[in-house]
Amino acid sequence: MDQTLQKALDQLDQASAAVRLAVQNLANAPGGAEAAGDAAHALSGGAIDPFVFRFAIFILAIFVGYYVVWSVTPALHTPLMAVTNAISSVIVVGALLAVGIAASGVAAGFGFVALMLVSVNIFGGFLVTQRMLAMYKKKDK
Amino acid sequence: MDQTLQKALDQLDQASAAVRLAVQNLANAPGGAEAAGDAAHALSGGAIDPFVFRFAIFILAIFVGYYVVWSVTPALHTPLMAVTNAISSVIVVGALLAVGIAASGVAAGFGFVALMLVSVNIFGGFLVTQRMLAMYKKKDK
Amino acid sequence: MTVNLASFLYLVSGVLFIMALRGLSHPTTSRQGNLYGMIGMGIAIATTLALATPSAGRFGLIVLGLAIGGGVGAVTARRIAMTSMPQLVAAFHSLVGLAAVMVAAAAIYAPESFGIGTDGDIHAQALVEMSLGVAIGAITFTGSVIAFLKLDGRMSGKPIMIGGRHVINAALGVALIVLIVLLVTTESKLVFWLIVAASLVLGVLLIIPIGGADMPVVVSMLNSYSGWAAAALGFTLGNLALIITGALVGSSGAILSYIMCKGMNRSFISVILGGFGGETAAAADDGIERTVKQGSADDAAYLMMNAQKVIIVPGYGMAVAQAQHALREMADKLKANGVDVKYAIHPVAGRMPGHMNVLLAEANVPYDEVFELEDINSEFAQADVAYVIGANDVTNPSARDDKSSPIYGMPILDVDKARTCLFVKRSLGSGYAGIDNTLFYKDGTMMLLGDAKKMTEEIVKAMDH
Amino acid sequence: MTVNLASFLYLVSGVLFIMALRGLSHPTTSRQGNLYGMIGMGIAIATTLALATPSAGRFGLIVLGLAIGGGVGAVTARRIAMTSMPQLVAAFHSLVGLAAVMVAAAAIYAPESFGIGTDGDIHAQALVEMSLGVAIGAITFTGSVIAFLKLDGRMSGKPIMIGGRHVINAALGVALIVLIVLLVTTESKLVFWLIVAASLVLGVLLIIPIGGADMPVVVSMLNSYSGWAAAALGFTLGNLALIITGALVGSSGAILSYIMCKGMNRSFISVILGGFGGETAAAADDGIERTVKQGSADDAAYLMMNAQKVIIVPGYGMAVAQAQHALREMADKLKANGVDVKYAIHPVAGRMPGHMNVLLAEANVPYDEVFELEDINSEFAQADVAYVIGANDVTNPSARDDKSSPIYGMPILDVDKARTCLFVKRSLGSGYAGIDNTLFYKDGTMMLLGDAKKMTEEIVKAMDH
Ligand SMILES: NC(=O)c1ccc[n+]([C@@H]2O[C@H](COP(=O)([O-])OP(=O)(O)OC[C@H]3O[C@@H](n4cnc5c(N)ncnc54)[C@H](OP(=O)(O)O)[C@@H]3O)[C@@H](O)[C@H]2O)c1
Ligand SMILES: NC(=O)c1ccc[n+]([C@@H]2O[C@H](COP(=O)([O-])OP(=O)(O)OC[C@H]3O[C@@H](n4cnc5c(N)ncnc54)[C@H](OP(=O)(O)O)[C@@H]3O)[C@@H](O)[C@H]2O)c1
Repeated sequence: MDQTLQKALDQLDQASAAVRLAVQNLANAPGGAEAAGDAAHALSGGAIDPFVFRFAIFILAIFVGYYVVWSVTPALHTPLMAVTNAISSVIVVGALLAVGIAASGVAAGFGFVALMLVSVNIFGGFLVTQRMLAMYKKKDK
Repeated sequence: MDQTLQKALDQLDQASAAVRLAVQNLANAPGGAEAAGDAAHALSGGAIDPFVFRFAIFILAIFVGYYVVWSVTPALHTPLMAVTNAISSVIVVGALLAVGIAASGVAAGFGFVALMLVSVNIFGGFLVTQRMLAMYKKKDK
Repeated sequence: MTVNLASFLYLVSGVLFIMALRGLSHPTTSRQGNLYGMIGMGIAIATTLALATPSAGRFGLIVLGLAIGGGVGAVTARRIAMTSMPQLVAAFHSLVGLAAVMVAAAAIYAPESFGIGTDGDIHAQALVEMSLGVAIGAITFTGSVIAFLKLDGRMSGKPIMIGGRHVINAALGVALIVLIVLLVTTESKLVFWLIVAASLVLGVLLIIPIGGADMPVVVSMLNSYSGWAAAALGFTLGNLALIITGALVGSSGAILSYIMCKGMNRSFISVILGGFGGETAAAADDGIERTVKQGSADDAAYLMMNAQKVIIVPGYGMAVAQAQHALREMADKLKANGVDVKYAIHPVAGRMPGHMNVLLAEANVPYDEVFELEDINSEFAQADVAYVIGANDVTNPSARDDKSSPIYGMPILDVDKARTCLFVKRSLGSGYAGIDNTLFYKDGTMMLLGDAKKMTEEIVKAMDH
Repeated sequence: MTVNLASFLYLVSGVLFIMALRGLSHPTTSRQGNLYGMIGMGIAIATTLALATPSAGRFGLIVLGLAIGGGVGAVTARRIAMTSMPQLVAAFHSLVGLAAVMVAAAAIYAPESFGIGTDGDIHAQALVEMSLGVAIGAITFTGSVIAFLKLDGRMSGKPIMIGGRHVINAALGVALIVLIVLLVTTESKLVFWLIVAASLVLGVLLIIPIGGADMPVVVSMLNSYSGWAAAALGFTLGNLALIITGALVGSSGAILSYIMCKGMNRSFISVILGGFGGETAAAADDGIERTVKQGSADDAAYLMMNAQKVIIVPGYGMAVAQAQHALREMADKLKANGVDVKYAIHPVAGRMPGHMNVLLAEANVPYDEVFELEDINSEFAQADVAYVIGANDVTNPSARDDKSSPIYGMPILDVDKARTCLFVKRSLGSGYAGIDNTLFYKDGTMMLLGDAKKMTEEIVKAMDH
């Protein structure tokens, strides 16, 4: 009986290990498991790699960028350069993350440098654009 | 001992049920579990609901649509109506799915009707556009 | 095929659809654009088949469906007269609307196959998206059917005004919202069909009070709706091609509606509220004696053959009379005689945007002789003859000069600036807007009363003498 | 904050950035556009903080970093002269490039915090995206530093041609690819820094052979690069705001580069290959006797005060001399005297796109008196005087008439069509392209040799007599 019990407990261990593995697989690689499986469920997108979505967003944003920039009036091309520079400092989200929660001190340090650099851009870029744009006036008299 | 074994087996049952539940939760509601958890991992997007991505794609596509349609020359507004009609029949993917793999016969029937209707559009729309566009000619003599 | 590859291919087909519309920015690239559209559709279909891997029987069914529908579509596309484009587009929209309803029904009857849950346990989000899609689809369906009937003349163009229709519509709208909430909580198929029914009725009620002549705006608006319906179902099916295309089509229809309303100087709301353009008013009888100078085909031929510059202004009457081929012949004669001939197109000439352009193109008029309002309006002052054929409202000077006119503010073609203005129409009656045209009574105007095609043919004959 | 809400907010900030650029389509909406940009940035920052919930200490560090950087940025923005915009933009780009490198370094040193795997087990895809981001970022950094030094005159504008540089660049490119593959397989931090080092060197080598005058194209190209770097890191971090913004900035830079190259009628490749515009050629000495009519400030004042229409054509020399305020005063005097005054701006006048517009705006010239080439070029024929101030290449008729000229095909302002053409510059030397301007020797031309600001001030004084 003891042996039976022992065997049962062993199996329990094995089983739970297997289940844990399965859970991990499921959590880490959603999509991998179903790939060969239910195409219909797949169609609903539950299993699609987020990269595909990001790529779609990237491609569409390029189209938007193309059109929106062509519609900028040539008289404002200099402010355009300044403002695109300012908005490209949205890389600040990476810097904030590094400073805010990076486990490693080195990483936080890099983040801090990035944060300082990019803050120059954020404030400098938008303010200098504002200064420029404030100068464009219509004939009023 | 028998009781102990029984108890162990019962627990095994319970445990596996719990694990199964956990697996299901994980599979069905990715994101829910982590919400309060590791924000950093979340930032990497592994846990983001695909709806958010789709919504982003939708919004960007509206911007693209806005610009791309405004850039259509007024002389081609009638073909534009025909071609947008033709491409809106991409709803055919839903019809194909219904006919192709719907478990229920009723659903497959609905799908078949949809497929027929939308095929009229696909062929009719693109061909009539082609017919129209073939007529637009430059001065050659 | 993995789902990731499939999603990527759906994105490719979405991008190809964007390229298709992009191609329409110029006639030379437009044919290639249409080709992109076809390729995109082919990729979407092939991808779905590769993903779903249907059984042989089901595959046969698919081929059958595609063949029947495709055959009907191809034959229709080949046979349809260019002048019937407005009603064809309306008819096609109705198909997309009905197909959207059917796809949603299939999804609710076999939710597992669409990956939106199991029978009796469908995801709430999918249900909301689906019911939006199905409601918009059903409205598109019946709305387009009514628009088709009115445009095709199978139903009177008169606005049909039901008493208290605003109240009924509002009530139906509220009912729809309640039903959608019910559907999400109960998942009852009955509720689903009630949503369909309410939307079908709403579609009819929304469109019947609108006059036949306003149908183009309605068609374009319904085009926009069919896009939003497709996008909603795209969310349910998680399909990128549907989401992107839905947004494209939605924007496109909305922009065209806007362009038409602006070209007519009316608000979209006033169009939708309906009751305009049903009856054709007779020439206003304000007691003032007015004389009209009438001319013959010979007069017209003489005037134009001796002119240096003639600008042709086509309108709805040219479409009705199918006069574009005769017109082209006349222009050829004039050009052979050294006369400078151009065509001027008003943004809302005819009954749909670009209507005149497509007819002129059909008659082989090169598109670089055809000009838009802003590009040619200043040239009328240098023209000897403006040959107005079946156009009326788009030349009416009261839009420019008379603040009390209902079309005041609408941009017009300045044909009155030309030395002589020849007006080809059947009577002194008004056009779509039902407003008398003071130009008929002006000194420089000569009326050529008669059918546009017959009159033009007679002029061509007279030119040979 | 849930990750879904956060992603949604990042999307909102991306859309706000789109609206920011959209606002620039017209001066009246541009200020609002800039505001949208600021709000978008604020949302991105607030969202990240709400998501990351840093400890108090770390939060203090963040505030410190923002304050230091923000302070420097704000002061710079307030102090900088409008004429230094090109170098300011270059300097700012270098910061974004370096920041991208730093963020990537942080990610590789603390991968768990960024959710891209664990130390020693980083997802391969993330590594590829990251190394692309870091390489482009590093190239942007050193490239922009060189561009800044050349534009600011701290380094000679002369192209520095290193023998075999094409071979070296190609070798570095290959090395980069090998290193990226190595990084993915080994995840060694040393390899990461080697990628950084190679890219930094490549950035320098790519830009030093390009002449100072070509720097604007380079700055715009680097702007584009910084966008692609941001987008690449956006993929790693899974951040929608970064992906959308990166694509916007990438397109923007590429389009501006294209516009500049087209305005100069040169190919982008020829700009990048470098070696142009380093030396300023002296007036060509082809043996033909050429006479120049020189005038004084009094002559110019007399001519313009008696003119009906004067068109002012500013160029790079106006920026150098800071003559815009004096110019505006002169125009005021003329207008007070009933003269019709307009400004004509060539697309590549000055040293960056829109350069002249921003300087004229600084001097309070209303933007509706400032016209682009296509809109005003036909008016020179009706103008009595074209007042060309510090412009040269953009008026050179050989671009129009002389097929052998290196700038043949570049669109020019037809100042030679005006009755009299006044040329304000310091010598008969050439402009940026180093080509002699035959206009100086034409009959209708009067040279006003001297500094643009001084000469204009003297003319203003002379007008008072
Ligand atoms: N294009 C669009 O997208 C669109 C959309 C919505 C509304 N609309 C409206 O449609 C109108 C278009 O203006 P329009 O100038 O083209 O047309 P219109 O003002 O409607 O005038 C058409 C004229 O053609 C004449 N006509 C009809 N059949 C004819 C035939 N067989 N032979 C000769 N003449 C014939 C009619 O006069 P007789 O009866 O005397 O012959 C009528 O006055 C505008 O009011 C516009 O707002 C256009
Ligand atoms: N805008 C852009 O985006 C861009 C980008 C890249 C390249 N470029 C190039 O830059 C050139 C721009 O043409 P441009 O006509 O504006 O300029 P330009 O051809 O370079 O001529 C500027 C002239 O200003 C004169 N000048 C310099 N300092 C002066 C002062 N203090 N007072 C009076 N005159 C002064 C110079 O003549 P003196 O030495 O005799 O005084 C010079 O000939 C084009 O060749 C274009 O291709 C422009």
